[in-house]
Amino acid sequence: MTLTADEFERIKVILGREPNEAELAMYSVMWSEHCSYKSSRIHLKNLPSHGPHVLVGPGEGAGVIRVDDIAVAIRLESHNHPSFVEPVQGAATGIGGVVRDVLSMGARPIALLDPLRFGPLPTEGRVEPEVAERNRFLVEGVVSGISSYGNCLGIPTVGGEVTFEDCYSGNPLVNVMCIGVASIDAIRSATAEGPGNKVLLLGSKTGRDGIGGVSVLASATFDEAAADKRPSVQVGDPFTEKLLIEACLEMMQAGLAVGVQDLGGAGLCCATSETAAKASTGMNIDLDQVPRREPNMQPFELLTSESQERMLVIVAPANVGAALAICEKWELNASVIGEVTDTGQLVVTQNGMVVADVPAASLGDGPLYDRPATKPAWIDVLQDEDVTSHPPTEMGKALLELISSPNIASKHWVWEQYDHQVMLGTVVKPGVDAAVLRLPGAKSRLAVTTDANARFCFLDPYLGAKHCVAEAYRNISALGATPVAITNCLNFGSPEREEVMWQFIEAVKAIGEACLVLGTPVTGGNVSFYNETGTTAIYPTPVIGMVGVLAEGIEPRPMGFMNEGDVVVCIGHTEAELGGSEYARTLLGKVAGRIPALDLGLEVARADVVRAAIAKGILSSCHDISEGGLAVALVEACVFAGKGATIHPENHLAAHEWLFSETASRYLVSLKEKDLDALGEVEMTVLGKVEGDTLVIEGILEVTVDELAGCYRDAFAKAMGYHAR
Amino acid sequence: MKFHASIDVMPRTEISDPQGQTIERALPGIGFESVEEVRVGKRITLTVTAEDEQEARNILNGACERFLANPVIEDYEIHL
Amino acid sequence: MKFHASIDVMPRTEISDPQGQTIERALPGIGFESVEEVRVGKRITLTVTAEDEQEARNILNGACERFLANPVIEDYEIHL
Amino acid sequence: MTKRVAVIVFPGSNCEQDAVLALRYLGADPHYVFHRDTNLAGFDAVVVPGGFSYGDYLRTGAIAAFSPVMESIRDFAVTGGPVVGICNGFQILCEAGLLPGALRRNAGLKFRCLPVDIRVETNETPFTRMSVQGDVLEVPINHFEGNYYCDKGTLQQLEDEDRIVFRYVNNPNGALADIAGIVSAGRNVLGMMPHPERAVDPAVGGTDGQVIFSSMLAGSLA
Ligand SMILES: Nc1ncnc2c1ncn2[C@@H]1O[C@H](COP(=O)(O)OP(=O)(O)O)[C@@H](O)[C@H]1O
Ligand SMILES: [Mg+2]
Repeated sequence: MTLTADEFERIKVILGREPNEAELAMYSVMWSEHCSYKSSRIHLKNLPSHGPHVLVGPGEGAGVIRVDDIAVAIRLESHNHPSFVEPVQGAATGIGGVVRDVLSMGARPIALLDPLRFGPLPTEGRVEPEVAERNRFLVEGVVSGISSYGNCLGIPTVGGEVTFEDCYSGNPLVNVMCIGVASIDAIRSATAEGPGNKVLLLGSKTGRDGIGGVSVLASATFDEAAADKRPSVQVGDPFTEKLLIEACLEMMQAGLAVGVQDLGGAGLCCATSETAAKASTGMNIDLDQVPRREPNMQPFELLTSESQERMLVIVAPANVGAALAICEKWELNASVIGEVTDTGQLVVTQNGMVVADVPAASLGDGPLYDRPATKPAWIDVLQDEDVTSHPPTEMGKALLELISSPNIASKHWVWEQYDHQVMLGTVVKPGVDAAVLRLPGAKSRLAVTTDANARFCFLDPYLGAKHCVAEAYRNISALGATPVAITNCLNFGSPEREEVMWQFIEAVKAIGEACLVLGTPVTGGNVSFYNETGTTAIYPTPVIGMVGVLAEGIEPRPMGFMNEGDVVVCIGHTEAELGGSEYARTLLGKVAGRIPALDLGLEVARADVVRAAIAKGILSSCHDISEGGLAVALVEACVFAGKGATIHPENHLAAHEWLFSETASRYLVSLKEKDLDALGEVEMTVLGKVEGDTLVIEGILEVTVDELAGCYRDAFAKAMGYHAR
Repeated sequence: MKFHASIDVMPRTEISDPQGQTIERALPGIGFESVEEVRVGKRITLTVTAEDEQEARNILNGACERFLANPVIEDYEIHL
Repeated sequence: MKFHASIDVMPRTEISDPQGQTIERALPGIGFESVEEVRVGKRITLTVTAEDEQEARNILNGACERFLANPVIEDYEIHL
Repeated sequence: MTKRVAVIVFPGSNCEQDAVLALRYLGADPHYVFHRDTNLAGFDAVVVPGGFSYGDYLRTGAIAAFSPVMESIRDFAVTGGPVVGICNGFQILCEAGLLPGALRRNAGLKFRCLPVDIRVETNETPFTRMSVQGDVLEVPINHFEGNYYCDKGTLQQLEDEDRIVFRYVNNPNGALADIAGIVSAGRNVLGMMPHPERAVDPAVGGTDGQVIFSSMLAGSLA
């Protein structure tokens, strides 16, 4: 087991005796890093979590914000290690978990996003062929897992990311975000109120799935979690999950459910103790009533099994019949497994014998650590490296190479495997800066994106993490929406290493500061530590999931240059900032340099200008400028509309610096020349005109839009080993 | 020499098989009460060219380990 | 009495099998040149309660005809 | 008069709400009918929507085909009532024998969600009477098993009887003879893989699917 000696002593004090085997297993999973956040909690508590839109902040199954008169639940989760072991099922069950989180708040899940990170693909030639082939296999599997599970649930997958860096070869990141909606009074906390109320277990039978999964897989590195100790793989059953969604929502709508809790990490043990602790009640659980898939299961196995697709529902005795009838209607297993008590104790029996008897609240009240942190010495060395004075020999070729990078190329190969339209709410589909969703019951629409720039965070975790929030903010703003809240998934290496802890602390501090300035409180999040294989941790990867509100009557503009003759404008000012850029990575093979500066005040000011212009209806197109710089934004704008442009270079920088720098707070827009003045007071440059069928950057490069489109659209499928469709 | 072979790939016993379970639950409604323990896997048939049966078996073992089965969640059996 | 049975459900021979073809195309790339004519179907294992083997077979024949296989595209074989 | 439309709900259906929204958008009066209900009295049309009934386990549509409501749909169809099965609904109608053939895995072995062009091959059906033969409609597909197959004799019969209603302009899934949708011998049961309900409201996917529902609603007799 993974408890330390001190932690074991603490349990003895709580119980006043030695714990038995089942109790020890319960504390061991509940006090694991994954469940207890013991290394991160003292830092997370400083994040700003209040704001005019926030209804439920951190600490619940999902954060909840208010949009018009309805509630929107948001949650971002990681399923990294299971997806490395078995990509299809790992990713699938990751979706299952985050969907149940949102469901536990009383909300109907209406959208998914999947920020994914892998090691390089074979075509990139960056890593050994076998490693690259394994990476390709992981991408294929993860995408197919998300596709099969999410599509079956009938929840559209409307966005996400797929990025590739060497550091993820031994440890891919599979994060999944879910958005749900409910009427405001339907939002509930997952609590077990009311002694005498019955405890129902719904869904799949319990097997030995992932016993110790949270502690073994998510709270240790791979080398420590040797193959033979790994829990058995959990297979997702999206059909049962779909039935759970319908049955739970029906029970909640009928007023039958006092509280609803998902069974995730640490299974029954976590769901029972958490709901009881929140209500300051206790609970008696009879394991004999738990339907099981395998014979001879021990109490600790039943209590900590992570079998998927199960929910706990607290129901008043008088309503048990009605609740079971709903399960019967949906052909869903359901059993009464216990009762809420007023003792504060979680008492578990099997065959009439007490097999565990612990204070319910103590399981969630684990130890807290303030782990030591040290800035690694290599940071300054990397930052001092020069990535600026290496222009390419041929600019057109460099651009084609850049847009063929799997990081930059269109990801339609991925999102066309996802049902991104079901529910008829997807107003802006995947493939652009952010997705826009209609919300049932609201006039406003919701813009949503996930973002992280791990190279930036690797080179400078503090400034890099600020960039992550700022880029998300820019993506939402580019659709004309006003960002209102974030959730996050903080993927890091082992917190037991001082440099990882330092990266973590820097990043959390930065996210907090950025969210304060940008007006996007943190509604919740997830910490995934121990993402490392061997001695190298992944790049610090704080993934930001951000939502914004698009007011009624404002129409988002497309990314592409829609109208011949429009002027092309860069809002913002480009600096020589190639540090950490896609250019440095893909063309120079370097992840180094000083990352771009960031002025959050300027970020807000420019976004205000862009939003106002979209609201006025004067923009023909709008796109944020990020990875790959101005050059890539121009390509995307041309390719999306199938139109060319003639661009006059700016002379304050060398051509490659101007084209490929990833200077923050910039947008590429097109509009009628006569409307230029209406943009208002903002730093901007008129770059040229939308015209013809070629992207002409005078004196620098000329490539037809057809050729650009061929690279941009087909590169990803080719890198995955498929011929372009 | 050419050998005809069939390979049975089944979900490992300790791993849940939602498909099998769902079929099992549906059977009574269709008039088949007496069927239980349904599990669904794959059956692959193929021909393999090899010097002898042992070589054929070795080839197929390799193909199963690396490609045809997913050893993390599936067991396989080769019939020559 | 309980009988263990397995049922092989294969795509009918005159129908192309894209899954088998894809596997066949992929195999040389990972070092298995000598494998051909790959076809992929389903294998269903189950137990059936019946008076005797004949009854068990009858039950399963019925289940296959009506449900477990689709005669438009699949053939089946029952092994008791 | 407003047409009452039954939208069938199986465990695992997930496009029933979309069908209802689209039908309402076009002025119809849709109602959910749970698969255990068998009463279709008073309905002018039946929609068997898309989704993953019973998780697509065993074969798509195989388990749902045995639901109690299917008998009622069969009776409804026998009396000439219009029935449209969309995507999983098409698969269910084939499994239940209301339409010939079967839907197999896409030739590319990938799930595909994207708008495709389909050509109207006949307007002599209750679902296309308001369109013109040769019209090309842009309607999204969203399936893993949309690869239509039937034997030669059946295909000949479908051709001879003018029962192929839609063909793909660019075949996305390997379907035999580019078939995207067919009708029954009585011409009142339509099965199609593309999702017309996703192409009704211009805010989310164009309007090319409207003609299919509008034709059905204009023609169905109470
Ligand atoms: N894994 C994915 N799932 C769904 N959509 C994706 C995925 N990856 C990328 N996309 C789509 O492609 C768009 C562009 O991705 P990306 O290049 O990361 O955009 P940006 O730089 O604007 O954040 C995303 O906003 C999203 O809509
Ligand atoms: Mg982005």
